[in-house]
Amino acid sequence: MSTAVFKPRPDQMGDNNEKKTSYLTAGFNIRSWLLTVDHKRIAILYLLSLTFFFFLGGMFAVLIRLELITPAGDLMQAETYNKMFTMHGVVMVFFFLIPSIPAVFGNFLVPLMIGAKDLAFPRINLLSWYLFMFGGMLGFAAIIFGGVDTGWTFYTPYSSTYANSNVILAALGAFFAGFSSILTGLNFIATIHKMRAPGMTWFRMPLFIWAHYATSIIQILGTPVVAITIILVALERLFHIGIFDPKLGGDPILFQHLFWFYSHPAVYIMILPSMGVISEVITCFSKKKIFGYEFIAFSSLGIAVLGFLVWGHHMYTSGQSIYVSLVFSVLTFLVAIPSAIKVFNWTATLYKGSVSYDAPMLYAIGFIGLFTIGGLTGVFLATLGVNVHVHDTYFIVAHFHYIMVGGAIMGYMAALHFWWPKITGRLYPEVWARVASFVIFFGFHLTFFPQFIVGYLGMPRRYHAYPEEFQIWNILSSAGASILGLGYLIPLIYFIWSLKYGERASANPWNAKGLEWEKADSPPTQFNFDKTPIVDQEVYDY
Amino acid sequence: MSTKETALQHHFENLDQQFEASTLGMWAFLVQEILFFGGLFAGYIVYRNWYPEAFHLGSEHLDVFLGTVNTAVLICSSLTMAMAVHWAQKGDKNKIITFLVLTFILGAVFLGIKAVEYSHKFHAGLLPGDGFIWHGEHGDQVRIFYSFYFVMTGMHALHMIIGAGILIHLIVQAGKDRYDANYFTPVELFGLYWHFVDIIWIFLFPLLYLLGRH
Amino acid sequence: MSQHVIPTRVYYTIFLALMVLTSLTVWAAFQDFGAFNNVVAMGIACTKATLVVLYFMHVRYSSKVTWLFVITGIIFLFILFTILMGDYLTRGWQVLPQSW
Amino acid sequence: MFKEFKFFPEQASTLAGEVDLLFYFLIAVSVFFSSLIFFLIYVFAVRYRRRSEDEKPQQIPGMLKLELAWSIIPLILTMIVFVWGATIYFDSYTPPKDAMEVYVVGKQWMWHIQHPTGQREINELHIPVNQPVKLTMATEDVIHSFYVPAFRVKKDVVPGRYTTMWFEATKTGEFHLFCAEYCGTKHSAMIGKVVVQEPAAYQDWLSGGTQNEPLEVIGEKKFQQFACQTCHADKPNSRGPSLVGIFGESIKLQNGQSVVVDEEYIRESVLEPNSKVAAGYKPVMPTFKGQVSEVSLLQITAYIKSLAKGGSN
Ligand code: HEA
Ligand code: HEA
Ligand code: CUA
Ligand SMILES: [Cu+2]
Repeated sequence: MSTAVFKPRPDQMGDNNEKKTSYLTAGFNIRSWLLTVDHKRIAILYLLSLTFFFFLGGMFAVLIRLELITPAGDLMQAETYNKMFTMHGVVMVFFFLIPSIPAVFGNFLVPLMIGAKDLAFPRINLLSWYLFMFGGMLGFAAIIFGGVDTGWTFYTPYSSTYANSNVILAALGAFFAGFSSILTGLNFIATIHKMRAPGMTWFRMPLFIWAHYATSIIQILGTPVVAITIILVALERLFHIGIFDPKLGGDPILFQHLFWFYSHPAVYIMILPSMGVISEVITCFSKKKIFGYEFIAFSSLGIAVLGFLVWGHHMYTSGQSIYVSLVFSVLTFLVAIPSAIKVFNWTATLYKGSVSYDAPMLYAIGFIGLFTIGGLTGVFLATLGVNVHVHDTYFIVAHFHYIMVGGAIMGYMAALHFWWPKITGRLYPEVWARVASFVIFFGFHLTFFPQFIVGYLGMPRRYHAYPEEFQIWNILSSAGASILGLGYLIPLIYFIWSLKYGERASANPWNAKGLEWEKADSPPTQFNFDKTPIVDQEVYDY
Repeated sequence: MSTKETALQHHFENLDQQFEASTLGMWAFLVQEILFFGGLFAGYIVYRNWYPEAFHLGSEHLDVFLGTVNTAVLICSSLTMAMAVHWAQKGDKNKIITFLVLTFILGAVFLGIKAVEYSHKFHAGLLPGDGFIWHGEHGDQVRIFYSFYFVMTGMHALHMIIGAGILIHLIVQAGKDRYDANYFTPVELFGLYWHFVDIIWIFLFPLLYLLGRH
Repeated sequence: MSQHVIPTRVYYTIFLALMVLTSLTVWAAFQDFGAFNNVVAMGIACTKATLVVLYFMHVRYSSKVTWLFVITGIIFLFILFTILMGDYLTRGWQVLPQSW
Repeated sequence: MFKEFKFFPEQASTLAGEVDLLFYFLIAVSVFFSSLIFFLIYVFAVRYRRRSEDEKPQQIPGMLKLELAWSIIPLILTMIVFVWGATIYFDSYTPPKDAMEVYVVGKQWMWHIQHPTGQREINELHIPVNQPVKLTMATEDVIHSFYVPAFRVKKDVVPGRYTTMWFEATKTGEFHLFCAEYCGTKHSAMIGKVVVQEPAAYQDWLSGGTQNEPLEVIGEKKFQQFACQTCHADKPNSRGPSLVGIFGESIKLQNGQSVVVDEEYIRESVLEPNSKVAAGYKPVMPTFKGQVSEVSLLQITAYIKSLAKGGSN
């Protein structure tokens, strides 16, 4: 790579060469946002859309929890309830969590962290946001026109033959969101390979970048399979082509294979970026080099690769061959090891550090705790004998909420708080942020811990009404959910507040290491750096 | 300004970096495509293994002659595309255009033949769906064969149609002198895409047309 | 741009090879090699695909990263095929009750 | 209400204890690792809290031995769990020879259960205690899943084929039966109970029902109703093979391969008659797809099974 000094072309320079324009002030009309190819502005577009989808999904969660306070199905019809959890799952997974960190923070930070002026394909980046929005609109239309009731897993033949809700719309929504995700991954891969600043060797890259690299691999290798599967389901519904229809000789279990071939790796799309965030936050707030850099970096790749070999652990009771179940089980245990490595290394990083408790750090520590619990219960599920009992019960629901809400969203919150000053140039009120993190942490446990118990007791998931003996745990859970919901509202308020009233942030408010802090302004200028940075330091050189 | 300068996008250091990044991006896209078609191939393998007889029966009703001709046409178009890239590397504008146009024509011929085949199948009632007609055994299973036939070749044809659209764009751009020996990235990338589509057909042809012959 | 320019002669050779292989596969389809019918057909198809990838798509002259990408794609495809078929081929082996 | 503050479900089958034991082991492992991690984080966070802004902590890049230790120890533990879990799983898939057979058909949104003696019940399953029971299950529509938490067993019921499961109840009483796979609007109403009785009480129940014709007899009627016997007559030169004594045997097929005649094969032969034709016969049998329900199919199967035990028609 050459070390040429970057000279903006005349037409790209701000009107005033002395006073540098930040990316936020580079243009104010709608067009400068909707047609922007600046990765940072696209990140903001994503941030806004994802926030909307998160609260939409959360609204469905609130309705679910309200219904489940009493054992009888009294608040809504069974059909409505089924639509609630389906749309909750679909919105949260496809329209919030899968894009979440990559599309917002990955977009914003990947170029900044490796010293590039933008992602490799800025226009494709914008296209991916439009695809996402188009998918989101289709999904939203599916909701408006009466909803879907297949569960987020779209199992055939229910989805392909029996359901009479808006399956096709929702499925197409997921399809387009999927393509957006593929394009994001593709962009990251090309960028990370080819656009690192001089001196930014692979092993000087922040772990956030490694995590995104691994995530991109999954996005590229996994998403297309589910995309074609979704098309087949749509065709099955429209024309009865027979591929998933047992009445015509099709095999419904084939759908499950193809679905999980993507959707298991997809859970790592959700968690790996969070793990990348945690590595950044932990090092910064303990002022330490990360413990075992290579191990964390390679464990990301390990998770990405091994993650493709274990999809059948969702199908132990489905009637697949018990011998493949065996293989899937052993491989699932293997994929737990790289996660274990990460958890231990983060813990070790704190040792002899200089640990402070700013809000991002609180979320990061929360992440480690909750991810550990969620992950360890994942190990329960991977165990053949135990899985048979807990499969499709609330034990599963608890497991994945611990990882997705407790893990992935904690990571998302940590990222929001950590990079908020960089993104907006403003500081948020620290006290409120700490309070919110405790409310969320407490509400979270109250919501989801009881679900482990009620799940092992045998309460099946996707139940609109349930036997009375399970009620006590459900009441606790619903109580927790209301605290949790409140907890998410607090940050929404103070973040918006800070945009206008927050203190102005310096370029590096946390004294963190990394190009985005040390070489770029808060908020960064339109082209990130005045001149291409040259990296001569090791990573996390605290 | 020369092509070289206008072609360099602001966020790259130089044309080499831009070219390498674009090619890599294209390869990543093709890997994605492999798995996209891979899902279909996986399903195909499963059912072929389950219902070998029905798949043979279904395959016998495809037209090997047209299939073979189409394979040849597609390979020719791959050659012309490779030549287009070759002349782009050398910066010969007229030859680029000639070979791109040839590629386009061959692609169109392929799609034309495909359309003829489709209409035969359509009139014979072999379009999977409620109107599917099969006089013989294993009707439902043969329907699954035809579902794969139509979805796989349909997805392939869709890729060809998109490719044809891009070809037109490339021809126009080449006409405007946008490509020279220093900058021909779009031609190169499109070449990769076109060859990939060819490879898919290389597999579809024996899997769909030839399996019931002996 | 720095890129290996392949002489047209190579392209014509590959083209010829592809055409020959196409005729071969059509011919082979009408012969009966018993259990090897599929092996022959797929073998020829893979050869053809490899030629296209190596020469028409220049992978033979490309960087290691390109190789890595191509191979990764293929490996993951085979992961999908193998494990999937692993299910279908061993489903019949269910430990069946011998109660009769 | 406090009576309901239960943490663990009742153990009512031979399997339940085994599953719970492994579950406790997993809890122990998890509690150990999570406490370890929480404890360390707590200690480090407190002991090394930032005291001044310009502190310069000592940098530690990593340590190979530690990395190996915390990769290998969990690996070993998980492999133990794997083998343990796999053993239980395989046991739960191998029904004992003397298992009593019951047929289950799921459909939106009820469980239809048939006993070999001909009793039928909806959403209830009566079984005797201390007796292994094997279920052969089919569904008329979508995927369902037969789940009895107190027995720790669950198995999906998949359209287009049979699935089987077995258990042995160790306690009398009534236990929840749930449909665990989402199957549409009334998924949560597709519930019922398993009634485990003392053998004597069970016999009483058996003789109390209204319909007391054994399953094979009903099956025989269906066999005649669909006119199966016109071809499958047990005499030479019939158009179809005789079905007497073939169940459980291996027979030769037209294409030279051979298959064991089991439930699945019978099912396939009725619905897709010409995919596996017995050697020496022509593929002339019409399909009964769409005409015969899963319930009748199981009855016919029971009849054919009974022919294996020396019965004849
Ligand atoms: C972000 C999402 C995410 C992540 C990261 C994971 C991670 C894991 N998951 Fe989870 N999972 C889901 C989301 C996720 N899961 C969802 C959404 C479902 C349900 C889908 C549906 O049906 O709707 C599901 C379902 C699910 C099942 C199927 C259950 C069923 O339906 O029957 C299984 C079974 O094996 C499983 C296992 C695991 C395992 C082993 C991991 C591992 O990767 C976890 C590894 C982490 C650790 C192990 C913790 C840290 C390690 C230590 C502290 C060291 C000590 C470790 C040991 C001793 C092992 N998950
Ligand atoms: C990223 C993924 C994600 C996230 C973040 C969540 C978040 C939550 N989920 Fe969700 N969930 C899934 C993914 C997710 N879930 C999936 C995939 C399923 C399976 C679906 C299926 O079976 O198909 C599922 C299913 C599921 C169920 C099981 C339904 C069933 O099987 O019948 C339940 C039940 O409690 C539940 C609850 C919750 C709760 C309480 C939250 C909370 O964390 C939500 C908190 C957020 C808010 C509450 C919104 C913000 C606040 C307000 C709008 C303010 C107003 C509200 C109040 C003051 C109360 N979820
Ligand atoms: Cu039947 Cu759920
Ligand atoms: Cu999984």
